[in-house]
Amino acid sequence: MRLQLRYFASLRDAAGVETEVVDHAGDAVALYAAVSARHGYAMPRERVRLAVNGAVAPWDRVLAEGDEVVFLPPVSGG
Amino acid sequence: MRLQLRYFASLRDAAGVETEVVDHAGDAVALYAAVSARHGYAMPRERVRLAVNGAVAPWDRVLAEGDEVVFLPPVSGG
Amino acid sequence: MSATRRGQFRLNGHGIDVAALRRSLEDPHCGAVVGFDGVVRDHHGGRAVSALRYEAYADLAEREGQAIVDEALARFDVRGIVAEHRVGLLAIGDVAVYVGVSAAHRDAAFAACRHVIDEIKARVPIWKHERYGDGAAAWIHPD
Amino acid sequence: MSATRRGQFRLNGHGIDVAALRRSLEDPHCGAVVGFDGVVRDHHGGRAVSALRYEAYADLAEREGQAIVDEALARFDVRGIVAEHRVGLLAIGDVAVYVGVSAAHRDAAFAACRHVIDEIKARVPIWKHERYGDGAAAWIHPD
Repeated sequence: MRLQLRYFASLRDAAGVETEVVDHAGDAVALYAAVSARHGYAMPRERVRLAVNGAVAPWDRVLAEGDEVVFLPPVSGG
Repeated sequence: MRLQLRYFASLRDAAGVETEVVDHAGDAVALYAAVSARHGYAMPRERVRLAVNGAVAPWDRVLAEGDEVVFLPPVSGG
Repeated sequence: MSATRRGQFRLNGHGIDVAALRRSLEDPHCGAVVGFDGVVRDHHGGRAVSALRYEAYADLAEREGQAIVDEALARFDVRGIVAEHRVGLLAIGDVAVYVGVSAAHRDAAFAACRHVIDEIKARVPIWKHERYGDGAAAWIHPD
Repeated sequence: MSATRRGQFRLNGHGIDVAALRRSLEDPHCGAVVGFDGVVRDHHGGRAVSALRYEAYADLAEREGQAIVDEALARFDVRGIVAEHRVGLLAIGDVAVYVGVSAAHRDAAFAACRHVIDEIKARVPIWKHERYGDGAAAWIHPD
């Protein structure tokens, strides 16, 4: 399925792009592993939250064609 | 000894005056009893703090000629 | 207390300028400012309040208020504390008291602000006189 | 949540007007307003900070921030909550975040204000990018 990825903060800097469209067959855990390997992320998945279509989602969320997926590194507002 | 009394809030309203000069021989406890009787105070001494010469003082504070004495009813600022 | 810490309590007879007090706390070292405004409400104990007056034993009130601020500066890891309390006639919605605290971190700022307003209410010789919609009036002397 | 309670969270790209937000909380039923300002400090973790930028995942940040405010309105006995968080480039001393809470009594106002700022810091997808006096820069991703 085709997924829209958006990147923020250190994960965007490491990716070097703000958005990507990827073709991915597995689940969100496998997607983060693939993206991490490709972009050389040092951030373990345990520190990252998943957001799908603008809402925080559990890591076992079933992804669907066209979903917008964001990996949220630890936040630092305030 | 001569003492200067100043009254505030409900104790002033009940006294009908802001200040008085009294001649008093006893301690502060006896002074409050005398003033209460004369002005018809309903407020028991246990609810009142003593201030002498602009500072809060214990009820066993020894009074001296010319002291300014104030009886502080429960405060309600804020 | 380090030389750069500062705190001030004042009685105010004309109107509390919260924005100016807030600005007086500005400090490049401070990441957190917590402010408390006590505002005159239109009711108290179920009765409609039409007017309110605060009376202070001014000398002692300023001394006691300053002592509270100084104690808080010594006890909490904060940089600045400003507090003002109105006296005289107030209208509904007027600010009766303001306490502002600046600190490097929010824990200390919240704790100190709460402490100072609690101590002001408990210790500073200021009394509230309320006039009610039905024409009655009373001095407030909490138990 | 009663119809007269109201709460709002917004991202702000140009400058937080604390006085205006404070005024928006005015309400004749409210005796207490507690405000928290988070201000850009000149240091972090022992290093001099020269510039700071906040980036947000805007859609989710506004939704999550509004959820935090709505939860606090339901949980605490308060009347109004306003919160704004800056995004973009900030200077030392700029207000990065403001949370204001009005309530009849100060207990609830303090508790709700503290809760909202804590939840904003924990949950809202906003990230801080710091540039230091020595030219280095870093995204802040707390453990």
